[in-house]
Amino acid sequence: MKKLISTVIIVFLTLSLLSSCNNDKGNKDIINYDFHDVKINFTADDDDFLYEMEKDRPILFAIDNNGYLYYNELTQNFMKVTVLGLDGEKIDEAEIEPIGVWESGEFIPYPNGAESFNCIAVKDNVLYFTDSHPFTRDSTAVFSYNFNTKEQVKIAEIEGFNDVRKIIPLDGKLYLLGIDERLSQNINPAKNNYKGESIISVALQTGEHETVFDNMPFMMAETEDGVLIISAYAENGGYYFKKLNSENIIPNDNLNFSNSEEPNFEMYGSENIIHDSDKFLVFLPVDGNSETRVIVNNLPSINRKNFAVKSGYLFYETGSGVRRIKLSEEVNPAVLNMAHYSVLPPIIENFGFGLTFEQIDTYELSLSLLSLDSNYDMYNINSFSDISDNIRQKGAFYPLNDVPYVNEYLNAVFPYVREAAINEDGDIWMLPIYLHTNGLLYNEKICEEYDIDIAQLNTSEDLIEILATLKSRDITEYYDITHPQFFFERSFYQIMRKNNEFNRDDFREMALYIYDNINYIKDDWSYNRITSDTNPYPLIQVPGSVNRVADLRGRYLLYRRGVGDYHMQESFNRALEYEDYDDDYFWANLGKVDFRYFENYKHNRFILYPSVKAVEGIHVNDVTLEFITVNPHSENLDVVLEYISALAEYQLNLENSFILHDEKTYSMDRHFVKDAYEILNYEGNFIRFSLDSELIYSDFEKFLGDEITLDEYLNRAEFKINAYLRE
Amino acid sequence: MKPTKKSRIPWNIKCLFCLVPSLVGITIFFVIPYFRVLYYSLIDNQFRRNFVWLDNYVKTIQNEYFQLAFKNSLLLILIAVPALILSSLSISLMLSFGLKKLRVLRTAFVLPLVIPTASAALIWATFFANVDNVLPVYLLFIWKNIGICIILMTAAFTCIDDSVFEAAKLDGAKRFTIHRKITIPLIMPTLIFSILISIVSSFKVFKETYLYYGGTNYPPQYSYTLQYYMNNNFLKLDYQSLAASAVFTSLLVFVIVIIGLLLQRRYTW
Amino acid sequence: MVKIGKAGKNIFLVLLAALFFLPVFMTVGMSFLDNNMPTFQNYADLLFDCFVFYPVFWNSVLYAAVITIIGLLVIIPAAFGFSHAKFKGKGALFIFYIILMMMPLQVTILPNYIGLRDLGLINTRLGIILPACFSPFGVVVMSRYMQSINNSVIEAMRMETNSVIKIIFHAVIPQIRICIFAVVLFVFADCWNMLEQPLLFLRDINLQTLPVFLSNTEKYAGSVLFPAAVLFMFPVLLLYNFFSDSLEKGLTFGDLS
Amino acid sequence: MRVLNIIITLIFFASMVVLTVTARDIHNALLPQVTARRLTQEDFEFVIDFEYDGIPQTAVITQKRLAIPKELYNPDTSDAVFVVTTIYINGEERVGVRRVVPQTNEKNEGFYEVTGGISRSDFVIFTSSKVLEDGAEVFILAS
Repeated sequence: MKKLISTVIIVFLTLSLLSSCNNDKGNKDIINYDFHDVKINFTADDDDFLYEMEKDRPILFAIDNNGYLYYNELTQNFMKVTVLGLDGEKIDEAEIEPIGVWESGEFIPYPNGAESFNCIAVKDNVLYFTDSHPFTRDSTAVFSYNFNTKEQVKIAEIEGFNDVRKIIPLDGKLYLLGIDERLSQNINPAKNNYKGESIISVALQTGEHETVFDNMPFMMAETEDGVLIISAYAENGGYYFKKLNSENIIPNDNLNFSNSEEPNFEMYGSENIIHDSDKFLVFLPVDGNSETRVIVNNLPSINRKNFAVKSGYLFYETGSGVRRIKLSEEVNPAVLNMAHYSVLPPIIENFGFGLTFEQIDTYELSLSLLSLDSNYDMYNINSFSDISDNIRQKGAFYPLNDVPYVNEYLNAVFPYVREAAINEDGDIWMLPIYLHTNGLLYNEKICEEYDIDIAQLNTSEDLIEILATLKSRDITEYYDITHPQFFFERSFYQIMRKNNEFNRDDFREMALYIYDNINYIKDDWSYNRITSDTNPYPLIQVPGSVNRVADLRGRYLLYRRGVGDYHMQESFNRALEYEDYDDDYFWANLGKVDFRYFENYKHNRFILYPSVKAVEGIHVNDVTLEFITVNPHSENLDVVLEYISALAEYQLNLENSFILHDEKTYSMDRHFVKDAYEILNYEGNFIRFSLDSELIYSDFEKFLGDEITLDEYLNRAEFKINAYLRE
Repeated sequence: MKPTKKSRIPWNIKCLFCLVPSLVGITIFFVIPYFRVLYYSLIDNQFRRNFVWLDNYVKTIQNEYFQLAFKNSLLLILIAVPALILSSLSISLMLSFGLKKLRVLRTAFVLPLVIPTASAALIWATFFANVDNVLPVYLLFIWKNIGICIILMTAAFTCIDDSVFEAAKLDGAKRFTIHRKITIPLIMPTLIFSILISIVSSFKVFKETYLYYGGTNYPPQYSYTLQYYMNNNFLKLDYQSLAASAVFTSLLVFVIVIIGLLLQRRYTW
Repeated sequence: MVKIGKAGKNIFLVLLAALFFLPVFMTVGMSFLDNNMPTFQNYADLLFDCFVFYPVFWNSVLYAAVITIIGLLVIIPAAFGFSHAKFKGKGALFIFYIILMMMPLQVTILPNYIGLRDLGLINTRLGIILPACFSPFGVVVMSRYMQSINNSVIEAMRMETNSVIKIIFHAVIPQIRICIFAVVLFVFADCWNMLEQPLLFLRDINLQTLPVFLSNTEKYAGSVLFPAAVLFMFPVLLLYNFFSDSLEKGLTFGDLS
Repeated sequence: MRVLNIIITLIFFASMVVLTVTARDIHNALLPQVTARRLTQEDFEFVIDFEYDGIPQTAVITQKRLAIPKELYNPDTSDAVFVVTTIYINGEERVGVRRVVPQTNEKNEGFYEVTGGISRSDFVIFTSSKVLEDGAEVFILAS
């Protein structure tokens, strides 16, 4: 009997150890590398040079050994290549004669031929370029143009080969990477992004070509000392590097290529730079040891196809031309680990620091703070989380008073934000990043049509009055701007702002007000809409949206919309970048805004969302703040403070930041920016901390649903709020 | 029988050596943390760390919500534990001295040990949906811990010698007096012991009640126990009041244990 | 009157047992219901679609088994020490054990976290196993029982050998078999229901235990969780069956020698 | 009674062991077994007009375009095609399908030209052992 039991137990043990380690290692996507440390950083501004070009289409460019820039203007029917020197002055120019195909002795130019050029390369003053036949697309012609002799030669025409992605001229041969027809049919789908590429070499003199490598290559590059490096997909996922004429380099099989559409990589010293997502350039040692390094920089959005590394410079294409940055060897020692409280990590710049994000909940956060843990360097908290104010009161932060730029930044932000960032004994306990509050968006023209005077709309009574008039003239068929939960939340903060402990009469008054004016249908508390016409304000779901008031033809009159959060900043920056900014581009980017509903969007204006009751005479508006606190026990505190000062400096001279106080930093000519600024600059704004209306949501809902009496609700609310405050 | 050579180490020391592994483990994983809690209860703030000696205790004692929580926990121990002991005693008496084939019913009482916390809370929420007093929590406590007590007691009953009963039956004692006079005093040590175990599990039942009230940190007033007080303070980074109240609970426990041992010494013959 | 009293008592007992059996019946019932149509789909979903369940299940088995075994190796000698060694502060030490046993979880979470972190045991299996092996609960229970065992057998054994381990193995263990089973049952059940420690001390999902899996309601559909709850109940129930068998047998032979 | 108990325990843990090892294969076997391939480029005739030193000209030329076989998708008979995508089930990433209605333009004897809905790198389900619906998990047989 005993032997039996012992054998069974031993079986358990072996099995559980086995089962826990054999779940197959999912191939790790390139994005979630384990970043070790940042080796290479972009230098300061002096080595940051921009070749300005007015261009309406992406360009192709190549760099020769002494750093001259050859770029190609894709004009209508022929290719003009200009050569720029190191400080942007024009050195040479070449007009390539029209590209066409010789058919039965007759030269037929391709009408919109220029678009079909794939890529160009340059070596000791000779330009090489390829083009695929624009119609048949089944063959690629290879040309060379000699800048000295100014003559153009068609070297070869390769059947069944197109979409050339890279040309590398190397000791007498041209290596082309493109899609090979016969390979691109049946490929194992789920493993990687291989589309049937292969590498073909073309002899410069004779023009005959042969396939050099077709075992699932995806990119190739040339080292400074003239060796061709190919990277190819490995069989079981991930990829490996291979020198052209030598044995395999050790495959690093735990790296799977990212899902970016146009893979590209360049060689820099003994390492290669894999360009991955917009913000990251990843440095990976070719010999495959898994120690990876990332350089994170503030490149707005690098064109994936188009970046080159030559003689210590990084060239990449931007909206206004080609930018050249010196790669310096300066080393940033630490990768900082930021814990974030909300689901998404904060959208902030990284200024060349390695930043990793990890989401944690309240319990883990308190455990980490109380145990003086050092596994998080910074915490990204928003003010409505229960823990935000406790960090200030208990001193679980590193004071940022003497960090450069932070003081300056706090003087530049809105006064109520500055006040929130400094605790009683003068310590700056956090760095505010962005604000978020509620605004009411209305369409001037349509409101005039229905003669609604928005000017006198600043309390909820006015709003309800307007909705009643709309209802009486049955102009509007459906809206859902008056939702009990939203009104409850706003009045809760306004009351608690006035007296920070439970005030029975205010709560009684608020509860009765909402009970009488706002209609509540059972079980519809958290913002989902109800479709019934039994109550005075028919609340019918507008397709795919919340908080909107639309007229019969679906045009928007009123719309509750977040103001100032990073969506606004993000879309604004993107709008600015392309210069052709105008209102509709901006609106299209402001979150999932469905254009059909915003007919004449040029007339959309923002005002402060009406508040429920005045506090000390002014109408009060609660604002949530997203901020960063520094863990005093972080091991790499000096690097963290360096990052904080870089972030503060960046925020300090941010245009349209929706957190800075100075009007001059906002493009006030755009009326929605002016409106948003006015909302955020309203003197009744205050940052609401910790105390969350969630505390008594469920009781209030029971009261609205007549499950408990008013007094019962008030007793419960009293116990909960006072317990929370005085525990 | 070969003469045993005189072992160098006396027998008593050998028994002490048996204690060593447990003592080492206890010190690392229980004693050091306990003294850490004591240290935390004497400093002012987890981050500034300067000694304020008994301020935290004074602050905690005066805090009305600590008093409320302490009262509720005490009530739980003073009402629910005796109820648990009585019910488990009566059930185990019925089981042990009732019909032989009813023995299998004991498995039913062990089931609550087996049910996962989440399902138990869910079932309690469906049964006692809108009961507005503390009864569901007490019933949940009794339901969860009756299994252990019954096992302990039935195991204790098995140790009692049958001959004792024959003697009592001979001089015509009725069933009830037999139990009162003989069986209960005989298993008094186990009884005391199950009381201690139940008090331990009165702290463990917090998870179920937390889920029963829908995961809110602020349940109705009557079931706001010490665990809620400590949990909320943990979330508010106020570890000092948590540590102070923890030391209070250990004093409470200490007092109960002492009373238990005194009772036991008086009753054992 | 006695006759009715007896029958009434039995009926009351059966009813009470049925009442206790109801929750289990409900859980099992729910695991077979899919919006109240009886179906095996839930089990199919769990066993053949939710592959996270297996590492989690075997983790729980590993933790419970290892803790129980190592626990016994620590508890039995310690209880023997408590009951048979004579030293001055024994009473006080025993009371200290009881107090430590009663410390509520909220209190010990932070100091344990700090202790484990300093030992580098966070996010490792040992971080869960070691603290549980040395819990004072087993020692307190078993030392109570050892006081009432028959010392003459031990004296006899001491004549032949002076290695304590042999004495414990041959003289003591046979006498306290019931208590060993009771401790095994309680320790196994306690580790099997462990929720807070793994939740906070383990970050990596495939180290987690079954109760953590069951409490993760948003990630896994309800249809998967109920069958998982049913499977959750099996091991402890089976262990209990072992115990209740031996209890019956324990009574009849050899116990009162 | 004791022996029965041991047997039940052994059965329970043995079945758990078996399930641990075979669950994934059984799951894959029950999934619709599909074959998936990328679409090929086929020749389609196009009438184009262009200008050569001032004289507008028209020409019929054949061009290679992304093509979908007629038996797989026919605008007037079949309603949709399925494309391989990643789906999330029980906290795990799996290979699944999404329902796509491709836009078609020209046609020739065997194919329709695909102008929208399916990109060159998408894998289209050609054969499936069971009827598929949107978001279903599939098992791709090595083509």
